[in-house]
Amino acid sequence: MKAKLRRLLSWEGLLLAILALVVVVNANLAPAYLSLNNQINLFQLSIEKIIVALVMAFIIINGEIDLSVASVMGLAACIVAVLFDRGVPMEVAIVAALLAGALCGAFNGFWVAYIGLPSLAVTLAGMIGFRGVARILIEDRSISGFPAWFTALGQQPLIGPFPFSLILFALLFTLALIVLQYSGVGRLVYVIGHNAAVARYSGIDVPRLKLGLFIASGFVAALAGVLLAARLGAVRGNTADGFELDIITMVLLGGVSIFGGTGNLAGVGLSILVILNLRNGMSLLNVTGNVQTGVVGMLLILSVLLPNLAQMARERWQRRAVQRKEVQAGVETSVSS
Amino acid sequence: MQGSPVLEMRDISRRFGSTQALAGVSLRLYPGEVHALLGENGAGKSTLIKIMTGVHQPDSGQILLDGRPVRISSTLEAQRLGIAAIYQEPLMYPDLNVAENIFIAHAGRGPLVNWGKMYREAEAILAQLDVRLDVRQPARGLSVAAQQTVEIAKALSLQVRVLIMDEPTAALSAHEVEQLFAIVRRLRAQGVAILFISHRLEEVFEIADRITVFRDGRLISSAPRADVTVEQAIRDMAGRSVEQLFPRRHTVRDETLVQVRDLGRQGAFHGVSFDVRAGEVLGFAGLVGARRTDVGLALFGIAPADRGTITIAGQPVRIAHPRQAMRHGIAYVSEDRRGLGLSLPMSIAANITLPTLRRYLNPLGLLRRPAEMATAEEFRRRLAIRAPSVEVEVGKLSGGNQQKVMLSKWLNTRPRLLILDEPTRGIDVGAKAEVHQMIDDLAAEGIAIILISSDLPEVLAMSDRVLVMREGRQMAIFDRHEATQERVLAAAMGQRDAA
Amino acid sequence: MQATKRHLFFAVTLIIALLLAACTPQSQTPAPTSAPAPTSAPAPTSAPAPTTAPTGGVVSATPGLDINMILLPKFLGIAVFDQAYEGAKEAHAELGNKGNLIFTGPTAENSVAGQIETLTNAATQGVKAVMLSNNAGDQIAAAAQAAQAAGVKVVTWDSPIPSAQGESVFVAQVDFNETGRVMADMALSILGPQGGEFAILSASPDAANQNAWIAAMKQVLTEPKYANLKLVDTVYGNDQSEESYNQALALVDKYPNLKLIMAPTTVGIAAAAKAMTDEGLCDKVKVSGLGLPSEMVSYTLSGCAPQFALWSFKDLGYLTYHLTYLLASGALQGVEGERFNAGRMGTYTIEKDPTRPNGLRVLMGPFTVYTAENVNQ
Amino acid sequence: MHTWRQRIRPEQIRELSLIGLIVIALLIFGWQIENFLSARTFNRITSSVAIVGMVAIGQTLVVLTRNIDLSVGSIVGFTAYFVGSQLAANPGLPPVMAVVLAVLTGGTLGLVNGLIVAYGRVPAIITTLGTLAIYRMLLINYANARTITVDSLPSWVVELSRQTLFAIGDFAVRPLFAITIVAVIGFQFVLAYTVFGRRLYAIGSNPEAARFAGLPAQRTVLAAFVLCGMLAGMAGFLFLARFGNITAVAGQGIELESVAAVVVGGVNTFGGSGTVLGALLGAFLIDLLGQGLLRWLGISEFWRDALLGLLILLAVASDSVILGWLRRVWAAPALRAEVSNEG
Repeated sequence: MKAKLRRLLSWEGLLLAILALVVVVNANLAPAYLSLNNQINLFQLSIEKIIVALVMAFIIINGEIDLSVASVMGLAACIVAVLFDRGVPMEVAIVAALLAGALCGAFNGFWVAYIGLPSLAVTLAGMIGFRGVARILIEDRSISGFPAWFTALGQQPLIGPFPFSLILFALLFTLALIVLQYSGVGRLVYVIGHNAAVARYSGIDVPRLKLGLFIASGFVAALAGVLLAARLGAVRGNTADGFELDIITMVLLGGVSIFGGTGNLAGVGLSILVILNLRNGMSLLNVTGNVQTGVVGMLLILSVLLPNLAQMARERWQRRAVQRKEVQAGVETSVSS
Repeated sequence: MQGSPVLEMRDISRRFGSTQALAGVSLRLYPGEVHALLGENGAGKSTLIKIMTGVHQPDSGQILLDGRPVRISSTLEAQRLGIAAIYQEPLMYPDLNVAENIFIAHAGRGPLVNWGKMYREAEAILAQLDVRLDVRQPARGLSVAAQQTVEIAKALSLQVRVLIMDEPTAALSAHEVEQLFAIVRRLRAQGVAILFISHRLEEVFEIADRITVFRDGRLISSAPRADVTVEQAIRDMAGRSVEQLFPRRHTVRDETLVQVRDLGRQGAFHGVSFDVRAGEVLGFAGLVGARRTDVGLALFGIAPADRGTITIAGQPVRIAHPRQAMRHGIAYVSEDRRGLGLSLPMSIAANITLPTLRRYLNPLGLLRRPAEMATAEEFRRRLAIRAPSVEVEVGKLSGGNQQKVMLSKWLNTRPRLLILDEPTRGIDVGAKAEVHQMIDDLAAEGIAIILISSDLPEVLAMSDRVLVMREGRQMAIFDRHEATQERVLAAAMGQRDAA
Repeated sequence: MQATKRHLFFAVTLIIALLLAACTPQSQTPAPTSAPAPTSAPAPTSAPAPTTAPTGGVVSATPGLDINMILLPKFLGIAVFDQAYEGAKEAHAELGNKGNLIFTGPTAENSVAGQIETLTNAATQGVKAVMLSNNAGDQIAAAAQAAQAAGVKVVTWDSPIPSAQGESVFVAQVDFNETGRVMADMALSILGPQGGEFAILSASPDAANQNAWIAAMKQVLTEPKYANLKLVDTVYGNDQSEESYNQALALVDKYPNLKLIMAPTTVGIAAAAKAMTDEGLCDKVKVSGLGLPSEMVSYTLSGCAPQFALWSFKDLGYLTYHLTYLLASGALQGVEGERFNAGRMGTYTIEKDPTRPNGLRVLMGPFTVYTAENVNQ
Repeated sequence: MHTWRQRIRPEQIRELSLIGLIVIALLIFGWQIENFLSARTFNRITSSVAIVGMVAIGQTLVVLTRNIDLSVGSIVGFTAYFVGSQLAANPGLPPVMAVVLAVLTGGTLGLVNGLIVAYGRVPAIITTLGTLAIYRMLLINYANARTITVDSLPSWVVELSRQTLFAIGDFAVRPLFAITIVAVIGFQFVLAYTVFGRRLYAIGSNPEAARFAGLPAQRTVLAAFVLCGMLAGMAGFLFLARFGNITAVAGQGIELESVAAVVVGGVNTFGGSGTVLGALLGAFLIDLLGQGLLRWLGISEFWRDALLGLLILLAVASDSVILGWLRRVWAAPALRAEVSNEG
């Protein structure tokens, strides 16, 4: 327990150290970095991804994966846009989009939880299929001209300098933290993620929980898709295309194991901060997108690799010390015998 | 004794963090000798084995093979030196078939696989073991005993000089144990040195030539079998004398709690009928493959029965899901602690409250930690779980303490019928006595208990009645006084009992 | 890692430059506002435009100012955007801008979000102008408006913001209606008066410029002259060679009478020509559209792609830079009718964009139609 | 006692269910689409399966060991571009050298993945998600926005995708497809009949046991990644030959296509079971569905992806149902056999 605690602490400690480094370097190289405006922009530019990352953390800790989230985001945005375009009141359109998201999640969840197909396969199909449904709806059009209150929701500050989606993220993060770390559901997410058979043998309805998580994932992705539509003020068929890898990267860098059962939201929160600040700093320094992605990729690898190498070096050093002793001992005994 | 030792461990020490796992232990293994190693869990047996097989390196001390110092740097190196081990937990490759499992680790068979030759050799080895397994069958789905057999075959297929057997009999029932001992004797005659580890003292005293006892990383005693008594061995292991191994104070009550009639599940078992009364221990005996566990799983709703009736306290019930079973007061303690029973990275408390989590939630669905802790503490006291706190990860506990956590977890559901599947497999003698004590106490409280065990002395000593199964069929039910080892075995092996 | 260091270095320079810029007094007099601009014809030459601004003059740039500018392509790794950068660099050197010209772009798969991010951060960085080849459609409008509000000029080139919100002026490579006509004419000249079936292989369904060109072409096709040209399908290769290649072959399979594939994208046309050549279909199905001569030369000579068109991306970058410099320095206001001098390319006029209701544009032109005669030059 | 049930296992004939699905798809498309069952369709699918199939072989090797390689798309792109630019610079480079260069380039990138995963103990998904971005970054910096064009390549490269190796009627077998088929047969053999191949299964089946039993797990996993990189490099060469025009975005998305092929092809994503033949059939099935939907006249361009997603899901589901049924059919008598063996 103590060792594990130490390891966890060191993981989050590592992220914290990286974050501090990023902040200091950014602040020195780009004076505008620390401005409140930039700090809000930095969240706002990726706000939909980090919202979905929260629920993705649940899914991955539960031992599954959802590759379809970006397509669900796109589909939800398209549903809002197309319904609005056909004269449906915006409020109704939003509700319809959220329901559709939950339905997509239920669809994924059904195949995973009740039929037992691997989530990688199911959500890969969902990734292609849900995007396809969005295409059917919107074809090659671009829909904009949403009501002012809707775009203001995505673009204007709501309370003080903070826009709605940022406040929503803060609330959702708190909620996710409480649910995962302090609720019965959170407990079950971990138990099932580590070993679903143990949960089943303890009388827990594993499929129902998995289905619930996928529905939540679809719903939150749809919510993020609607927010994205509000922020951008226009929707096309490729809205949110390719977001899934960024989202999964945030969760994995947060120390969540892809095999399920371990990780926590503090790590995910820190990892979000690290990635956003790093990208923002590089962006302010005009580093191109490919290099940014490459740097985040390196960070992802190094954050696991370096502690591992340090650990191995320590072990090797200890063993060598032992061997030296052993060799000496061997010499002594052979001399004495 | 017989000339010079083939393997000598000299003054071996090894630390893990702050734990001194081995402190200056010396041990000699002679060719043609079965050397039994006894000790409670944590005594250092496993560490010694791992050093012998190259998994761990000693901090100090020397290993001599044929009198020459050697360094065993890896499992492969150990194999080259002729040292092989059969572990407690069979290490199968579920996707590979039986023959491949036997030969996969073999070095020097060339880069190509000759399937025909491999099947023939595998069949030959299994024949030598007097076991008939389909060598082309994938290991997935093999019973624990069959897996163990494959493990033994694997070790035999290497030309071993030193064979380490770490609780090889834990999952075997009497008949298989006899088969195994025949093999062990054959190997002994061939001059193989065997290090034999078991918690079943009667077996140790049957097979061993020399008995060594470890406690707390130190060698306590080592003597020829003839010079050791069971009591003395237990005292050396525990550092104290263990009172009765098989306590029995409970009395069976009159009310029939569970009535099972003609229960069956396609492809698994059929025609099982029995009653269990409150406060009664009903033993389930049988050979491996007798499908005793399947009956337990049917009663618990994991693999529901498709035929027959179950009546609980006079009410016919349908059990299609563990939740339904739990509602009827049935609890099932799995034989596979690590795979099915416990969530190893979770705390003791979290494991204990897992099936009853709803009780520890407030209206918002948040955990009521204090209530959870209180329950866990209560069970820690009641079952004497040895752990610094209830927040310790279960994976860090010894087998016996893990077993107690599992029991706590199910006792907390306040069951009326408790199904215990191999509750003492792989736990040391002290913990075993405690588990037996608990079974007796629970029966005394009026809980009906189904005890599935391959440890025949345990079944016979603990049960009020013994149900014997074979190949998915119920062979006989014996009352306590008529259940002798011979009759149970005979029934288990297919001879209808005249009585 | 090397690249990062280089960028860090850039950044430090940029900060110093900004500090210096803050001390430099602005000397430009703003040009008067609003002017009628009934231009109709493309203005590819240096001939004076029909209307003159109230001041009567053509605005020229004051060299040697300090204006940091970003050239933002759809994404990096595509040849034509690099050519535009060459042109912009040429103008940058010519005007002696003390500020930086930064060429940065998102990854292909993160294009929309990346462009929005760069635009949003431009204001924070103190960049004065962004030259944008928009890949985000109207989704970028909000970010562009915010940038404008923060004092960043947003000039689009190659691909505009459809609603024109947040955009100062669009530098159109060619007239979008003209593109439709050029494509229809090429189709007519390849298929002959008897006409036949043809299909369009576009970039992505979300590419605003391609969509505008296709719409314009469909409009042109309604004229009696093109009555025999039958457009059977529009498919998308997403500007990926492999997808475009497969889509081209699928078109042939789907429409047995297909005679021509029209690909208004450099990636698509090259992939389609390769596909037809590989499958020995060149005699039956021709390829045309917008392509780079360097990528198309062998197909044009082999007769597989007898005609295609394009403009100079280098000139486009050069012209865009000039316009943006003038706008950012305040020499131009970005209103209809203003005229300006664009170095070696002569004089241009800001005019209403006939293809976008609220948009302003500067029209570069002209098309070069490539055939076997001139493709090698 | 050696009945056919013992010799042939559901796991061994699971490819049959894929072939069944392919036949069903062929029948439906053949009924719905004029001229679908033709040599032309065969040629289309074989040509495009050649590249994804080659990558899917490597992906299978890695997935068998309970790992995954998401960087293959970038490896394909990098190799295609790198070899293309070398060929453009030295048109005299002999074909063999070009292929060797491609395989070595891919192998080197695979080696980096393998070292980080096997010896750095970084989970494969993290490693290759990272190198997916890093290799693409290297490519874009190396390419500097230049495009490899058909005209800059020696003619033998460009001709490669046009030639026919041999033809049965109109059914032409092209060099690219032939290379992939040879690779599939080769690796099918490696997996079934070599110690190395069986170790891949063993490690994926139970990594802990493999380490404990002293299998050279690290070396084997490393080898799987290197081979995967080499095969992706080979695919990069095929990519170059087939498409000719190579930009910095070449090969993007192949990682997901190869994972899809492997998943549909019945390779267990948790390692230990599956074959390269299955992966090839998976790639074939997906491409067949894609081709069919592209050519189905009634189906608009915009409906394609939605249907493709649904069909992939149905393929995976029915494959799993069929396999489950086969297992049950096998289990019943095997159980009786096991039980009767006791005592």
